[in-house]
Amino acid sequence: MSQYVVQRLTERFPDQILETHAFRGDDTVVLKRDKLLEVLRFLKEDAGLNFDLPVDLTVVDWWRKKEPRFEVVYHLYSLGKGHRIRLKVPVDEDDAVVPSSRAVWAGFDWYEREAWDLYGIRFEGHPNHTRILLWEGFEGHPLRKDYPITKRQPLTALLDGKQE
Amino acid sequence: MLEIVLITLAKIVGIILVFVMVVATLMTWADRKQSALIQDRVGPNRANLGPIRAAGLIHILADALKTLFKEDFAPRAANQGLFRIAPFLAFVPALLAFAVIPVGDTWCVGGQVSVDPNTLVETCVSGETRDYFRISALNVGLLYVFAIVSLGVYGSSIGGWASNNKFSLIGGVRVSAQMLSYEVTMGLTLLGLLMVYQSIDLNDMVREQGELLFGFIPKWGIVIQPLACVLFFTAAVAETKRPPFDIPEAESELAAGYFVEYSAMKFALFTLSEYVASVLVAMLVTTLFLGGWQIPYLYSDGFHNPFTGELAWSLPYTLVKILQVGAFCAKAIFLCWLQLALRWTLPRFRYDQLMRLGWKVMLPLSLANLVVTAIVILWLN
Amino acid sequence: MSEIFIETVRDDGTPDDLGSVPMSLQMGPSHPAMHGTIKMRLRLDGEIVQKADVEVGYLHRGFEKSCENSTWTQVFPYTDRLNYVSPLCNNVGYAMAVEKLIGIDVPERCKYVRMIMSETSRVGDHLTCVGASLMELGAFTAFLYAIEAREEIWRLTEEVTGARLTHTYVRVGGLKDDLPPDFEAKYRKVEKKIRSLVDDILLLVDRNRIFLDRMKDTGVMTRERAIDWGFTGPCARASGVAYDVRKSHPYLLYDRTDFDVPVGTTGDNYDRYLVRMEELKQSLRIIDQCFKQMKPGPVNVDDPRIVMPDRDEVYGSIEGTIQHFKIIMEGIQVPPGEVYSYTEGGNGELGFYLVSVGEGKPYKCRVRPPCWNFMQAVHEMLEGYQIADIVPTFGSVNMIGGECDR
Amino acid sequence: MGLDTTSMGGSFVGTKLTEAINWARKYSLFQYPFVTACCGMEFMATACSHYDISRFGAEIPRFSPRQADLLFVVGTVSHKLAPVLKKVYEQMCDPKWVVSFGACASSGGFYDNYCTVQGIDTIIPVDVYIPGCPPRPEAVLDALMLLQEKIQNAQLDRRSVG
Repeated sequence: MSQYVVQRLTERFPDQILETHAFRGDDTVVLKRDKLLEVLRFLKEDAGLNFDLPVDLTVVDWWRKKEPRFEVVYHLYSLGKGHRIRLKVPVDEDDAVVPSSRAVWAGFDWYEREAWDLYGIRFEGHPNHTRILLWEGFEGHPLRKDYPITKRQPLTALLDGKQE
Repeated sequence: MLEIVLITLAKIVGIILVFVMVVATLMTWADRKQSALIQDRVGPNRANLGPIRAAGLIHILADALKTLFKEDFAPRAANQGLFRIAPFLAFVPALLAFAVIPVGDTWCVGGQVSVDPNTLVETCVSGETRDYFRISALNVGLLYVFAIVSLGVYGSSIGGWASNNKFSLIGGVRVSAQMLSYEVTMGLTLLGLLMVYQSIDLNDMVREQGELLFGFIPKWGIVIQPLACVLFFTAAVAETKRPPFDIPEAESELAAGYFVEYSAMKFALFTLSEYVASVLVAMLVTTLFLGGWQIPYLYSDGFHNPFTGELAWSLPYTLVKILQVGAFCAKAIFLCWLQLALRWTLPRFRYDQLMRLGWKVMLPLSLANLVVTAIVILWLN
Repeated sequence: MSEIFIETVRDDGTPDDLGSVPMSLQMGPSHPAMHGTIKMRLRLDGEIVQKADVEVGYLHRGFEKSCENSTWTQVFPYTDRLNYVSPLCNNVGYAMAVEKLIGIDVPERCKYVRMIMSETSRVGDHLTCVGASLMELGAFTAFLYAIEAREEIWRLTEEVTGARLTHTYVRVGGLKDDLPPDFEAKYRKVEKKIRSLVDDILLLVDRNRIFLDRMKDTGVMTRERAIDWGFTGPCARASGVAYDVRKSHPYLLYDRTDFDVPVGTTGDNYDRYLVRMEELKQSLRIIDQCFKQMKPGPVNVDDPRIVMPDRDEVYGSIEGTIQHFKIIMEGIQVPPGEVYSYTEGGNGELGFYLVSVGEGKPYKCRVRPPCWNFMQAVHEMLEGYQIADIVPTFGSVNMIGGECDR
Repeated sequence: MGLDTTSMGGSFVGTKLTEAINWARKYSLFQYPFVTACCGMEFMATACSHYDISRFGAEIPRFSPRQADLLFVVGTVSHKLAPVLKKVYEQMCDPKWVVSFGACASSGGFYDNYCTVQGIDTIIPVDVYIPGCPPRPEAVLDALMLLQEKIQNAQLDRRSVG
């Protein structure tokens, strides 16, 4: 992680950054959603930052702990510069939409589908916005904290443990 | 008349049932044991009849019995008639081809055998020449073999199509392409042999191979047509659809290929027909290239010294014939083993590689072989 | 690629003048080459794959949800079953993430042992991958040799960890146990066996034309595309991305060992095979150096809030009992915060993103699975090639269901 | 085959035939490996040189369910995969047996959450369960022998003779 990245980002998009902090050496930038794509593109294309490797995209659900409820978390890495950054975008439960970064990094394609599948965050502009780990017809988003762990939705009729 | 019928029946039983089927079933066992040997394993050995385990041989019996009593299933969407007939179309031609293969030489009944001192070829002076060791003494034997073997493609491709399954359809298409491509090479490699031996009677071809080249090298097909031998063997193995040429059933891509929907005995017929085809390949290559029933320097009166041509070790006529049949079996079994060893050593071809090998490598080579043979024969004459 | 086939179907799938239409074929999930957990919808033009649509999720086992309901220590068994071919790498990766979150450093010997165990695990991983892809190519014998070598590794790790496959050997702040006293001698024997078996495999395939033709120029992934798709690990290195977490961001004590990072040029199946075979040897090299540098010492941090007390202490002293009880029942108390910790797993950068709210359980335990990136890009490596090429391509990216679907 | 074994009930021939068929079946188990997860690694190990399941005549994998006798369900089965498993089972030809390999297949293992099936016996009938996560190869071989015993002692009915 690199302080330089945070500095550069604050210089370039001062109004987009809600907060920056570092914990155990991980630099985090909390961003507004409005110009997210622009920021991401800048991160990838700027010669000094050059975040070419999409590492991870996930969501944290702060149900009844924090408002807004969701945080979309991006981890990026630059192969050339060797630095990392974590971006967080808070979104509200009622308006759980984030612009899709699929066009910036192809590698976030399935990560976004997974985030939709498991957390119910919509990614606007994603070319194939469908469930990926679970099946079409599954109700709810299981990694939300309010989804009970054992609530099952079987696809086949169960035998109730009875043998033929 | 009755006698002829009985003798023919006895030959069918002897050659097909005793030799071919036994070797083919033994091959299923050898396949498992051989792979085990290569792969540091033990292989099947638990099935037993009382205390007899016979190194896993009993497993064949278990397999056969189980398959007989397995549910015989035909998918509803399949073309019922063709689906049922396909396994037989695959199996029967493979068996028919054995009719003309000479397992041993003709037998002189009730007469004197005289041996020509120069060529050492035996002739039956009085009495009758009988073909005890081949089912049919067809004088166009080689053509017959090709006619029958090329029918084998129907069983597999019809089976692949009639199952109404996409995997089996791909398998069926691959079968047709593969078998047709390699038949061309097979045919062309043999033309050279025909030119050399001037005969398409298989027994005549074997007899020719008993002659000596430069006085001491047996004139086996492999000696005078080495390239043709390699090409023919490769093409013939490809015809059997056994690994590494098993793209029609390519387990990792097509699950079971063209017989994916077949169960029980129909499935067993398909697999068995492959093993039978392997035996056929072994017997054909033995007949055409490895001197058939010939044992070097052994003629109907015994072993001859190759340099002087004198009789070195006299043997009784019957014993010679038995030795010759034994030699044939040994050669054939060796080739069966060779095919198994190939199977466990090489990875599978890809479809286009197989086609490339067939059309771009083997076909030109076999043509070249043909031309060179023709020139050499012309030059020698 | 094929030179024989002529395109007979237009790109949009309508028939051309010959009236042929593409065939759609569903491969998997229960298909020999699909590892039981992948479904592919293919559009075929004869033997050529025009379009491949990959569907995953058949082995989704709710890793994250389960972890959120377990204590920090109870997560270890779940991590074993992520990439179940190299479980110790996952163990180490997760332990390091929690340690980073707590802010502790483990003793030196522990680091060496972790390195040794991860590298043996990696050897097993690569052997399995190479072996399995060889089997799928039809070279069954080479596969069995690879598995035989892996079996030796498993027996060795079993002596250390008590389990053949799902070890759960690493703990937060240390290890379950130190290595057994005669470990090095046993390892030497195993190493010898592995080397000879690897030579046997090479003998079977290295100069085999069928193998080379099937592996070369199939499943090509260029450097640019690989980076864009987020490739890491052997697959990325085969495409020419010289990124190895062990080298670029040395963790544990990898900076004290000397090893090479093999890099491919074309990114085809053969490069992936070569990279794995070379990494296997490099791993053995690392283990060698670890044995040389290792000194006796403690393997656990000296912190009773994190490390479980000895058996004797648990049954013999009241402090021990309480300490044991607290760790078991409440879990290790981890300060609130979030970290992303990354290690080199069998398949690439294995990242753990942990969020703690100061409880004994993780609030969020996210794993960044390297396979996920391969699987989303694998259609690019299949389209335009043949059906038969699916097999080696799919084998060489080494998709592990447990890791991909979690 | 249409063998009417009910009519020959306890007769000597009937009993001997039953015995013979069962004997054949137990030594010729073509398996369909329904491999999904971690247990697959141990399944491989069982099939390979050190443990060598082929000794029992059960080494031949048939990836076509029509040709298989024994369904090895190896690893976790999720609800998404359950219909596939059921279909494969239904496609198999009689007689058929199912071995549930490992804790996950037998009971869901320690994955007790929204997406995992709590044991495949909620979907298809199971003959032998193998405990372990994953089971050691020795346990697998033991299970195979148990299954062989079960097959040997089975009664034939019209359905299982095919």
